Amino acid sequence: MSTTQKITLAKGLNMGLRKAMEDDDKVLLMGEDVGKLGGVFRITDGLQKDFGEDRVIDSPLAESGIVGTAVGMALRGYRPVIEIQFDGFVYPAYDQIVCQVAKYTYRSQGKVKMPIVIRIPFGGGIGAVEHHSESPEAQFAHTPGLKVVACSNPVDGYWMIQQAIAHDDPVIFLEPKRQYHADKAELDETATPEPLFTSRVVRAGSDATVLAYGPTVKTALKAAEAAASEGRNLEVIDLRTLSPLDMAPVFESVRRTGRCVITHEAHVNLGMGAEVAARITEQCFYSLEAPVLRVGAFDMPYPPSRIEEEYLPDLDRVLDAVDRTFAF
Amino acid sequence: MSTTQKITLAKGLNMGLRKAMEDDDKVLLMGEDVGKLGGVFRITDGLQKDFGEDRVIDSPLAESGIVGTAVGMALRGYRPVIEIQFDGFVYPAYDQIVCQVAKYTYRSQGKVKMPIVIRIPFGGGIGAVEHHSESPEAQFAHTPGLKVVACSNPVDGYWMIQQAIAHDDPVIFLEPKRQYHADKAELDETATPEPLFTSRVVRAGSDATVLAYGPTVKTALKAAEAAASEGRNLEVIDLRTLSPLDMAPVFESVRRTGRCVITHEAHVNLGMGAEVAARITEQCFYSLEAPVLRVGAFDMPYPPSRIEEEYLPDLDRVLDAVDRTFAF
Amino acid sequence: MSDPVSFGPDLAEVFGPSQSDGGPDLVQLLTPEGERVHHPEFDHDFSAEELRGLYRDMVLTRRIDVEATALQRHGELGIWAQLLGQEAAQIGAGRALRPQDYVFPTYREHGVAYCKGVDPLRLLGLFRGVDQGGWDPNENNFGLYTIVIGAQTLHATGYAMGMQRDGVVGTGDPDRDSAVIAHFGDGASSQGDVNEAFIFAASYNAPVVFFCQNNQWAISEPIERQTRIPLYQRALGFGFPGIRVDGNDVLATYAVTKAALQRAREGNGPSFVEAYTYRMGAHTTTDDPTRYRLNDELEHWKLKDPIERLKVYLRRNGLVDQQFFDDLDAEAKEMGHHLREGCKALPDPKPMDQFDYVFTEMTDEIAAQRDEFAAYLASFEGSHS
Amino acid sequence: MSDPVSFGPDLAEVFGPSQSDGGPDLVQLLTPEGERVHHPEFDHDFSAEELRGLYRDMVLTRRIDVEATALQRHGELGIWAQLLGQEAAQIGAGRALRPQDYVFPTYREHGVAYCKGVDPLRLLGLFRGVDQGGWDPNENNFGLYTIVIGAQTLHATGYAMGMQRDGVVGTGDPDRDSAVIAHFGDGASSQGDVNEAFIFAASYNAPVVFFCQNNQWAISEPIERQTRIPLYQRALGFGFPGIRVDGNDVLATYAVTKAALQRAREGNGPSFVEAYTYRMGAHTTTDDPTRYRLNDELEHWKLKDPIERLKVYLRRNGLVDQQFFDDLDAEAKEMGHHLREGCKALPDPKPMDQFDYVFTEMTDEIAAQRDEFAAYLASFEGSHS
Ligand SMILES: Cc1ncc(C[n+]2csc(CCOP(=O)(O)OP(=O)(O)O)c2C)c(N)n1
Ligand SMILES: Cc1ncc(C[n+]2csc(CCOP(=O)(O)OP(=O)(O)O)c2C)c(N)n1
Ligand SMILES: [Mg+2]
Ligand SMILES: [Mg+2]
Repeated sequence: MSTTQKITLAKGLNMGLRKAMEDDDKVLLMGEDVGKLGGVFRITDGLQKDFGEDRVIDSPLAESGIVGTAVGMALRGYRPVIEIQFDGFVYPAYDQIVCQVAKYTYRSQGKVKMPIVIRIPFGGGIGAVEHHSESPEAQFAHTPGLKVVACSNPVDGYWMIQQAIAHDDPVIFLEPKRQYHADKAELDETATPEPLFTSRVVRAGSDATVLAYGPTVKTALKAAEAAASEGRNLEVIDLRTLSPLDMAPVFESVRRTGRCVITHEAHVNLGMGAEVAARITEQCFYSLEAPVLRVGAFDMPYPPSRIEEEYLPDLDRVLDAVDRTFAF
Repeated sequence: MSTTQKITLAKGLNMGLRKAMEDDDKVLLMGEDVGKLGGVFRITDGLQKDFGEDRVIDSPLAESGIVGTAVGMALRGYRPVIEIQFDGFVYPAYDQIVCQVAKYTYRSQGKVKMPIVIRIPFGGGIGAVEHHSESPEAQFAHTPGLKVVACSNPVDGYWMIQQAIAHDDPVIFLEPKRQYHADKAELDETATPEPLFTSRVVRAGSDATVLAYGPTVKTALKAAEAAASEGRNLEVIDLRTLSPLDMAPVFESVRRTGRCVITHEAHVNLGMGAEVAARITEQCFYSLEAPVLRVGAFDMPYPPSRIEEEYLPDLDRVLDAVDRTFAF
Repeated sequence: MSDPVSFGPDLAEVFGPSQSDGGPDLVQLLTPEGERVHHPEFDHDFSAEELRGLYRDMVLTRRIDVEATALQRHGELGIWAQLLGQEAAQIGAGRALRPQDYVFPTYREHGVAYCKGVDPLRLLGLFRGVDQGGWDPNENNFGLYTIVIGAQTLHATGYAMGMQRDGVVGTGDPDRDSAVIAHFGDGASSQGDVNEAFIFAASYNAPVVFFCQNNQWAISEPIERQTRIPLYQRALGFGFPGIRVDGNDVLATYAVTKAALQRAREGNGPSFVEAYTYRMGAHTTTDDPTRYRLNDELEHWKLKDPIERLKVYLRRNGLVDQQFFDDLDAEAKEMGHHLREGCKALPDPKPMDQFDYVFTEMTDEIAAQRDEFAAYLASFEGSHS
Repeated sequence: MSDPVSFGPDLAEVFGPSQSDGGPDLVQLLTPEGERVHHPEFDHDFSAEELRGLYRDMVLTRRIDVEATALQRHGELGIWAQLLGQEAAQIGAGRALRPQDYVFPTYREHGVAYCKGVDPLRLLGLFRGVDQGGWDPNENNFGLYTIVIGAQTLHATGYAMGMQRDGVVGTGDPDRDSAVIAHFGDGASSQGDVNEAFIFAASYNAPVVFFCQNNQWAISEPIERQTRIPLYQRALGFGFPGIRVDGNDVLATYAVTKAALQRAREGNGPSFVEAYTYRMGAHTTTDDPTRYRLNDELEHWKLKDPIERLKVYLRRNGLVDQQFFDDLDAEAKEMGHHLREGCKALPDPKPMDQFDYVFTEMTDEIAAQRDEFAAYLASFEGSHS
C-alpha cells in the first residue's frame, strides 16, 4: 500500500538527503550555512538538528576548502555531500573539482573511489544579483571523471539525490533553484525510481523533438502545450543526465521526428546544446530534416535581473526555433 | 627592404613580448619564474634583465593571486601579461578569470577595460607528468567576455602575442608547448600581420576540409600531405581564434567540400569541435555530404605519458575520420 | 617522549585572551556611554566641526540604509544588504581616505561610497536589478561592488602595486602619495584569495590597508567558525601589523584607519585593521537571523550603537544645538526623498544595449546575436503566435 | 597626525629577527659538525640502534634519489624530482609516524614513502610515465603524489576530520590514536589552498601536522618572495603553534615531528613544522639552478649535509664499525640494482586498460569509445593506409 504526499522540489531534496543520511552513516553534509540555517534555500533544513554537527558541517567561507576537505574525507571512507551556495560560487573550488575530484579514481587506477556529490543550485529567474544565476554545467560535463545530472521536478529531486549519494563516482548535482518552491508534485516513496543516468520522454510527440533539462523542462512542456493548440505535436525529453549523456531515447525520437531543438539557460556557445547537436548529427544524419537548433543564453554575462526573462529561453523562443526547423 | 630570420615559436614569442614592452611601458609581465629564470620554457628569457623587476614580476606561488592582482593593475591602467606555468595550473585562477577578468567590462557597462593577456602553454606530447598536458580552451571559450586564441607557428607567435597585448579585451593566449622549440620559420618583422581574430586557410584543397588549431595544425598538414599522395585533396584551416570564432572561411570551405573533420587535443565531449560542428551544420546544412566528424582526446583524464601519443590525435586518426566522412 | 609537550610559543601569551567585547587590545576613543577616552598611540584632536561632520555622515548613512530597506520591502529592490550597526566602521574608514586613495568595496560599503562622493542612488541599481554597479569606478576612486567573497582584496593589492609603479607612494608629497583600502568581512578572511592578497601585499610591500569589518557573522556562521583567535592577529603571521579597533566608535576607526593609510602612503606597506562591530540587521533582506542567533546578543550590541554614543558626547559637551538636529533631520528626509523618487525613476536596462558591453568593441559574433534577437523581437510586432 | 606611528605590535619583537641560518628559534639536536646538543623542550634519548637506523634510512634514501637521477639521465625516466639535501627532513618526519598515521605527500617525498614501506620502485612509475602513482594509498597509508601545489593539504585536513569522526583521536590508546601529516614546500605556502587548510584545521581542531620543507627555493624563486618573516610564524596567525626545526638534523626533525604528531593524536589539534633545509640539487632534472642561484650558497649548505653530520657523530661515539658501513653499502647497491632493473621492467600501460579507470564502473559512453578505438586499431592489422 503506497501513501503519497504533495511536495515541492525543496522538500523532495530535503527528504532525499534525510533518507540518504539514515541509510548510510558515512554520508555527511558540508557547506556554508547548511547547519543551523538549513542553507539559504532551506534544503538542509532540520538535518543538523537531527544528525548532529559532525554529520551536517557548517564550513568556513571557502569553497576550495570545502571540496578539498571532502576529497580527504572520501579517502577516509566518507560520502560527503557538498552544498555550493550559488552556482556562481563554485569557481573557487574549480581546481579541486577538475584536478582532484575528477581525477583521483583514474590517477589511482581505480584503487580509490570519490563518492562525492556536489549540489549546485543553478540557473536564473529569481531576480538575483550577479553570480547568483549561472549555468556552469558544460564546464563540468567537459571534464572526464565527473558525472553531471540535473533534476527538474520534486519527485526526481527526491530519488536522484539519493541515487547520486549512493553512487561511487563524483556527481555534480544541479538543482534548478527557481523551481525549489514553485510547483508541487505527488511523491510515492514506495515507488521504484528509474536509474540515475537515464533520460526520459516527458511528453510524447511526433512532429519535432525538444530537449531540455533542469529549469527548461517546464519551458519545453509549456511550449509543447502551446504548439499542440496549433496542431503541432512536440515530443519533449528531459535529459536528466548531462554526463554521461543518455542519447538512445534522443536518437530514437529524432529519427522519428527529423527535427530537434535543444534548450538550456547556459550560453549557447559551447553549451550542452553544441555537444548534443553534434552527436545527433553524427548519428541521425540521414533522418534530419533540419539542423538541430539551440535555444539558450546569448553569449554575454548574465544580465541585470530586470531583463533576465528576456534573456532566458522562454516558450516563444523555443517555438520560434521549432518553427525555424520547419523552414528547412 | 625586409630582413628575415629563422626563429622557433619560443623565440617568436620572446621577440613579440620584447617588442610589446618596448612599444608600451604599461605592459607588465607576471608569473612564476618569469624573471631570473626566464620561465620554465624560457619564453621570457632576458626580459627581466632588460626591463627590470618592476615590469617583469616574479610572483608568489599562487595563480589566483597572479590573476587577481593583474585585474587590479589593469584597473590602474596597466596591461598585464600573465604566464601560467602549465595548462593544468590555470584552475586555481579560474574564479578570477571567469568571474572577474571576463565580467568586469560588462559589469561596468564598458566603463572599465581589462586588457589582460593570460598566456598558457597548452597541450601534450612532451612526455610530462599529470597536469602538464591539458587543453583547457573550451572552458574559456564557453565564457562570455573572454577572447581565446591559439598560435600554431613561430611567425604567428611573434605577431599574435603583440596583437593580443595591444587588444583592449582580455585574451586567453594558448601556446602549443610541444612546438616551442620544434620547427623554425622565417620571420619578416617588416611584414603586416593579418588581424588577430581571423582564421586562415593554410593549405587549399577541394575534397574535404580539416580544421585545426595550436598543436594539431601540424598534424592536419601532415595528414593532408599523406592524403595527397593518395590523390585526396584536403583543405586545412588553422582556426587561430577560438572565441570569437571566425567561421566565414570555414563555411566557405565546407560549402565547397561538403565534408569536414575537426581535430584538437582536448576531449571531444564538449570540446571546440562540438561548437564548430553545430555551427557548420546550422549554416551549411544542405552542403554537407556527411556529418562533421571530430578527432580529439577520449573522454578520460590525460594518460601517463608513455601512451600519450596513442591518445593524441595523429595523422592516422585524422585520415581515418576523413575516410569515414567519405563513407556517408 | 609521549607526554604532551608545550609546542612552540604559548598562543594565549602571544595574543592575549579572546574576549567577546573586543578584548584588551581594542582601540577605543569613545565608549559606548559616550565618554571620550584616550589611546597612547592612536589618537586625534577632533574639532567640533569634524565631530559634527562624522555624526552627520553616520545619520545620513543610516538613513540611506533604512530607506533602501524600505524600498526592498515595497518591492522596489530585489534585495538589500543592510549595514545597520556598521555606520561608524564605514564612516570612520571612509573619512580617513584622501581623494587619491582608492576603495575596493564588498556589497555592503554604502557608507564608504557616500564618503567617496558616490550618489547613494547609484548604489540601488545593483539591488534593483537595473545594473551591476552603475557608477564609474574611476570617477570617485570607488570600485564596483564585489559579490564573490574576497575577490576584491587581490584587485586592491594589484591596484596598489600599480600605484607603486606610478611613483605615487612614499614621495613625501601628501597630495600625491596614495593608498588603497580593501574592504571585506570576517567570513571572507577564510577565502584563499584574501590570504593570497596578504601574501602578495607583504611580498611587494604594497600600499594597501586590509579593512575587515568583523560584524561577528557570515550569514549564519559565527566568527568562531573562521578563526579561533582574534582575527587581527592573522596579519602577524604574514609579516605585517594587525590591529583591532572598536568599529562602533567612529573616532577610533577614523584614527586607526588614517594611521594605516598614512603608513601605506609613506611606503611602509600593508596593514590589517579589524573593525570590531556587529551586524544589527539581517545579512540581507532575504535573511532571517532569528534562525541562528539569540535576541540577547542583538540587545547587547544595541547598547553600543555607533550613532547614539556620539550623539551623547556631542550633547554633553554642548557641541550641537537643536537647530543642528533639525537641519540634519531635514537633510535626512531629503536623502530619503531622493532615494525613493530616484529609485523608481531608475531606467530599466535596455536588452538591446547589453550586447554593447561584453567587449570594448562588439565582435561580429555578438553583433549577429543582437541582430537575430532584434529580428526575433520584431517578429512579434503586428501578429503574435 | 601625519607622523609615522608604530602600528600594532612590533614584528621584530614578536617574532625575533629572521636569520639565514635559521635564526635563534631553530630547534637543533645535532650540529652540522656532528655535535649532539640538547633542547629544553624537544629532546629524545636515541638508542644506538635508532641512530644507526636513521643513518641507514638517509643513506638508502639518498641512494634512491641518486639512482633515479641517473635513470633519468639515461632516458629511463622523463623527469625526476630530486631530494638531495632533504634526507634528514624526510626521514625525521617519516620515522616519527605510526602505522595508523596517514601521509599526504608532494612529488618529492621519496624518503617518507620509503619510511612508510612503499617500494621505491613504485615511485618511479609516475616519472617514467607508466602510471600516475602506482601504489595503493590505503595499503601503506601513504597518499598519491600530488602535483598541483598545495592541493593535498586540504585532503590531509579532510582526512584528519574523518579520523575525528571515526573516533581515533584522543582516546588515549596509542595503537588507535591517529594523525595526518601534510607535506608541502615553502612555495606552496602561498597557495590559497594551503591557507584554507590552516583555517579548516584550526576551525575543527583537526589532527593534522603541516610539515613544510622550506628548502629555500620554489624553482627559481627564493623564500623571500613568499614570506617576509620566518615561515613557521605563519601558523601563529591562524591560532596554532608553529616551530622551526633544523631540517638537516634528522634527530631534531624526528623529535619535533613526533611531538607534533602526538599532540594531534591526543586531540590537541593542528600544528606547523617548518623543516629548515636546502634543495642541493636542481628543482627537477629539467631545471638549471645556475640560472638563478649562486654556487656559494650551495657550498655553504654542503657543509650542513644531513648525512655527514650523523656519520661524524656515530663514528666519534663509536656507535658504528666498518662492518656497518660495508653492509649498508651493499644494501645501497642492492637498492640501486633493484631500481635499475625494476625500472626497465616496469610494464608500459596498456592503452585499452585506461578506459577502465575513469569511473568505478565503465559507462556506456566510455565503453563505446573503447570499442571504437579497438576497432580503429584493428583496422591497421593487415593492410595499412
Ligand atoms: C565565493 C562566495 N561564496 C559564497 C558567497 C555567498 N555569500 C554572500 S555573503 C556571505 C557571507 C559573507 O560574510 P562576511 O565576509 O562576514 O561579510 P558580511 O556579509 O558579514 O559583511 C556568503 C557566504 C559569495 N558571495 N561568494
Ligand atoms: C598550482 C601549481 N602551480 C604551479 C606548479 C608548477 N610548479 C611545480 S613545483 C613548483 C615550485 C614548488 O616550490 P615549493 O612549494 O617550495 O616545493 P619544492 O619543489 O621546493 O619542494 C612549481 C611552481 C604546480 N605544480 N602547481
Ligand atoms: Mg561578517
Ligand atoms: Mg621549496
